[in-house]
Amino acid sequence: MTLIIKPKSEFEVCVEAEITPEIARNLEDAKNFKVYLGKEERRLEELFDLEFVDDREEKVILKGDFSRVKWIGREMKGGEIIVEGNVGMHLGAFMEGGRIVVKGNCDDWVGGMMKGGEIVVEGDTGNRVGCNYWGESEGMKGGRIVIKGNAGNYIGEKMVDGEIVVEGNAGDFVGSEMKGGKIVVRGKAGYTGWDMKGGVIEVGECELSPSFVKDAEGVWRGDVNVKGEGVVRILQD
Amino acid sequence: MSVIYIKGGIVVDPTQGIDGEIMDIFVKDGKIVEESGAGKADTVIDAKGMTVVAGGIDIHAHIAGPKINAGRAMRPEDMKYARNKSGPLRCAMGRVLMTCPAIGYEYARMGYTTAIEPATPALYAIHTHEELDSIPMVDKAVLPLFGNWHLTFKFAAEGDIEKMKAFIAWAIERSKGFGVKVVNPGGVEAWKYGRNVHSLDERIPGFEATPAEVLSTLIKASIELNLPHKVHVHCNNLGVPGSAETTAETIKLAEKIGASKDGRESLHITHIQFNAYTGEKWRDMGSGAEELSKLVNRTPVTVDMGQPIFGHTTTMTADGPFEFALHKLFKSKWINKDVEIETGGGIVPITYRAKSPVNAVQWATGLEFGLLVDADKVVISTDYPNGGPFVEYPYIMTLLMSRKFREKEIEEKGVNSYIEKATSLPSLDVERTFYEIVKMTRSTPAKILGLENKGTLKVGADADITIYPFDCRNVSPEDYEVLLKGLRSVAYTIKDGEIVVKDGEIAKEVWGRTFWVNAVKGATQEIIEEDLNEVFRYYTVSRGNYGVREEWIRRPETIAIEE
Amino acid sequence: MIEVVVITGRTTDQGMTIDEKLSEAYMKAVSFCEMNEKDMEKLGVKDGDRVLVKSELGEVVLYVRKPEMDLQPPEGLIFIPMGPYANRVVGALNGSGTPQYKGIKATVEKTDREVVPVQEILNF
Amino acid sequence: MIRDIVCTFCGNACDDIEFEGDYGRNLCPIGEAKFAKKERIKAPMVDGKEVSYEEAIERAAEILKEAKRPLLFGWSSTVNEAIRLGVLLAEKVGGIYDQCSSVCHAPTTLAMIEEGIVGGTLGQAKNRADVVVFWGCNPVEAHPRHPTRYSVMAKGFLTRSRAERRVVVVDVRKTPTAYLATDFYMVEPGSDFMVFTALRSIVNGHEEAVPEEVGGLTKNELKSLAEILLKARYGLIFFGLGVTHSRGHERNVEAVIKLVQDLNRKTRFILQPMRGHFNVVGSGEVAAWEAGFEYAIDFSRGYARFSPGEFTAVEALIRGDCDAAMIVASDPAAHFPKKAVESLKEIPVIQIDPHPNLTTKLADVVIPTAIVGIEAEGTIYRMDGVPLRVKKIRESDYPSDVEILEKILEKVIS
Repeated sequence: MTLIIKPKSEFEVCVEAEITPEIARNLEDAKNFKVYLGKEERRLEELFDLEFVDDREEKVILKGDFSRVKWIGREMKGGEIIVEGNVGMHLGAFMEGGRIVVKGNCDDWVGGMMKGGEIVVEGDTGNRVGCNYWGESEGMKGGRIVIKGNAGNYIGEKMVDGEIVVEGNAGDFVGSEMKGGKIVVRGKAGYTGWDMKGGVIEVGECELSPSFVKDAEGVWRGDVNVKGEGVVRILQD
Repeated sequence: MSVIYIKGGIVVDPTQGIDGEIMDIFVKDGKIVEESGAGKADTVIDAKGMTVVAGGIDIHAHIAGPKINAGRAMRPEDMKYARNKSGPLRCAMGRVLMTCPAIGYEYARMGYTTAIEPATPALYAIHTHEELDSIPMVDKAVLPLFGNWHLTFKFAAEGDIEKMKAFIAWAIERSKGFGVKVVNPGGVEAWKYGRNVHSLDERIPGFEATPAEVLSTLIKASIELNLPHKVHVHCNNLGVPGSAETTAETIKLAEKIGASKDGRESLHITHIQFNAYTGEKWRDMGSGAEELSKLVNRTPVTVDMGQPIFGHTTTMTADGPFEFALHKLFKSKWINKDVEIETGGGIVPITYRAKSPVNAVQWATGLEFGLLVDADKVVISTDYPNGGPFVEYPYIMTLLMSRKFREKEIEEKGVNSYIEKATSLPSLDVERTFYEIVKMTRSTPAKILGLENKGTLKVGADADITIYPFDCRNVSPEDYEVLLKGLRSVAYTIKDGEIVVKDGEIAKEVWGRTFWVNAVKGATQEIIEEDLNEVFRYYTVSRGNYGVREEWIRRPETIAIEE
Repeated sequence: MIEVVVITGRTTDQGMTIDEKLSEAYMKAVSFCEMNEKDMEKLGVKDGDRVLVKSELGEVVLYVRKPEMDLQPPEGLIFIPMGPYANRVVGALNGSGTPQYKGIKATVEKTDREVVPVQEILNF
Repeated sequence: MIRDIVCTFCGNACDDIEFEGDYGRNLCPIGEAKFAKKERIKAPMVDGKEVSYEEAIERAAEILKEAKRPLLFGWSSTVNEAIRLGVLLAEKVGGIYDQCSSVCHAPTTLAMIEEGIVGGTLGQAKNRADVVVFWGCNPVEAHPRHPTRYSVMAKGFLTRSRAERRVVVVDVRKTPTAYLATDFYMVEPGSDFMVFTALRSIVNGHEEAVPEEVGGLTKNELKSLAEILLKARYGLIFFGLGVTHSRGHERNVEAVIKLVQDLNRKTRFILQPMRGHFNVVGSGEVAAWEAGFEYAIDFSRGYARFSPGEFTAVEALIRGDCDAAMIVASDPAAHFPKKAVESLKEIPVIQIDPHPNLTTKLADVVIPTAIVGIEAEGTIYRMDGVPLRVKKIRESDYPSDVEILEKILEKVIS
């Protein structure tokens, strides 16, 4: 089934709603799904209007302003979420499978520590896309994140595997301490590649950490300070 | 305060030689009393089929102070686990490292009622006491660090026992401490020069003293001062192949000096497992536990195990150079702190892996000590958090009580078979009795600490009591699962005469006492006046601001040593 | 108008008046910017004149202060003492949880507008 | 005469202040101003009207209980005993605990989460360090007695005088601190990350990875600076807000921590952040032992969650994540970016502070208290974490922060 969710009104504080396509399976469960308005525990239908379309999909469509709704698609394992506007922090965190499409912009932490699946953002994202959470030693482990607009700082830090593509520009610390996987920034990036142990970064132009050495093929390899085997390809070189 | 009758329980109390007798225990005003003096019961606990023992005592757990707190701040990935949500009780956080409320609650839920923070720089004692004051449920005490203090080196070099006595008394009074802790004597000072000391007879950089002289002087001074707990040492060369030899030499220093005046041991070797490796390199590293256990059993020395638990944890010790070595080895995050002219310390996360030959030997070595040292001389510990979480004590108890459980763990966890070559554990058929386990968690630590009202169910003792939900006479090493479950799920914990845990859950939040030893009358303080004034020229705090006043502590209890 | 980078920081005067934030002394301590004399020449301002500083985050009118010869910021850098005036134009969010109070791109131009009294600085 | 008074301005927490009546000895100019008598908030206020303490406390408790996620912010200028109550209060009302670090040295905490930190007490500056680096900090104005007491002129047992210390200053402009320097390096704003990393490459023997110019320094200048660091017997880098407030934030700090880790493979080196307020360290430490984290802690789900950039006050306000605020011993209206202040103006604000400030102007409930370290005692932590007791040296009719917070907590729990 497809579940269409719309906020009933403006929220006093941000809402935490770990909505996944699974909740579209059953209307009653969806209505009673627990969400949090600050310290108050609420049922989904208290804060949102729900509309069911009986089809063969396992799909959630978010309409209206979700920019202050956090944790959409957390640990999602399959199905699809379409966000028609903007969406709040931690979209698709720890995601394992399925697909999220955002027509608008995202706040920070898109696909934090993602393991699988796909996130496509047609607008811009905030910081820490596919990044590790505080103190964790590994970031994104699989899946794919495509950002058609620009991304903020700390993209794909400590990435182990998977792919992040930014069609626009990215901020500082692209792929810091990356171990594997691939990050592509088609436009400009800030500080890039620091303490990279493995993996590949392709970037239009960037401020490369002064710890990389250019090889005969014109590819930057490093980070020398961690005896890293990372590769940074600067497309405009 | 109320009166509690504990009726018909199976009592085990090694201090009275009671091993599984059905008895009633009476509690009044926080103490264990005679039936005749108890009066009318406010609460009657029907302990039929349950085992009644004294509250557990952790002799060595880094539960408070700047080290564990820096560890918490460094490891949000460890602290994010919620053990208890906020409600009538506090929210309690942490997986291995824990917040103060979590530490108190978990001890109580395990039937433990006393815990000793074993290493604080006296300079940071105010902080350590603040944290101890935030740990509910248990009684506690703190051991200030002496092994790398410039004044310690000076008095050791001069062999001046009188000054050392005065200094010890001054420092534990100032820090509201309980005894003398020594960590890698001389080595932490050497680390401030980027080095370490590697033997007991090496000169400490910048001083005339050797680690052996530091230890001997401190042991002698502690004996003469009649401290309830004598020197508590983390030996030199910790954590490296060959450390067993250094530990043996350290034990022999105490052997030479002899026992305390009251006949108790004069030296406590802490987390001995970490200091008990033979071999020259990691590749030929083995366990020195068999030899060291024999040595411990015939010398005036006690030990605690320092048992590692497979999994993640965080190491933290005043042994700065050791933590630097760990950082280099694992390329992991590393906190170091060089503390004025008195000590230092470091923190490094670690994972003990059953499949690693080194970690497997460490695991086996800890258990060897737990099996081979007299139960009157060895205490169960993980050196929390260095070996792992203290909440695993029931697991360690079960390992010590059941060979079958040890074999199952070796098999299921895939403990590296190198232990067959490098340790005696696989061939040991020793199985500790419940009575011995009660010693190793109650009466032995109480004796080592000199806490006469702890670890016992004698009339007059503190009413700190654990009631296990099983009959200890009926548990067989064969049924280790039953045993482990029983040890993990305490029926009641009674602290100072109040029921604080019921059926494994916290029933009431209470605040324990902080014991500290006042030994200033045991030494002439004036003889170190000049030395103190001289040394404070090189401190960055005034002498007048150094130390803790009793009124800043929530529930202080002084143990005064008479002249 | 010139393009500059704004940095902020503590000063002795700011520290001395920090518990008297509604006083004139505090206002005096935090409502100015220091700049290189070459930049002052470019703008045609002298010590005590007023400038309008504009960044992506907002704008503020400040007094110009010429520091001791030797302690001039380099050309293209202006210093504003930390406080409510500086915070009209600095404090970008970069995802670290701590605002960027230093190294903010801005423009500076001479102005006749008054410096807002500290009592009114929150009226925005 | 009262001796051994601890000054309650900066992170130096100088503890050798002596008072003879109102006259204090050993104070720096800022310390003198700190202890001088000045305007106070006269009485508790609710909505601009003077009320009794009971009424103000009642209203404060009401606001906190009604809010869906109140922000409890400040803490760096009060004592640990009050901070502990603040953390408990945040827990009990399901709010956010955040403290001044989030607008100053929090990047240092974040860098420590990644790498740990190689540190020591200020005694290492006094006694051992023969190379002292001030990077992006200006102690002459921000921590005035730091150079004389600890780091430049202090007489230690190994390093006995100024002549035995090589003092290096690195900054984006020449500050008064640069006058103390043996060597001064001027770098471009926001280039700290690149410069630290370039130095690290050189220290590790990878000069070839370093371009001819980084952050305004030539490769030769970078090599000479690396040489100074490597030649230290015991080196010490003090770093300030120049590092944490600039582009790169916590990664700047992380880069210098990694540099120092690598330097320790060659010699001894430590780092020390120049923490600002006299107890900003305590406001992190207390929270860590009570809740597990130093700042940016949300309790709305009944347990503690740590999320800088989300539960830090500035972001939480701007995102509209809080519907009330309690500010203790701090002035966010003066020190937060404009957008965050705008949000603060929209929600009920409770202020607990001795002095009127900009936050007073937008607060709905104002509760004046005794000045910590002058009229009220308690525990504070110096910039290196060394605990000290601040004292009560003057009588006052104002209740202490602790007394007020205890009452609010009582009301909230009941």
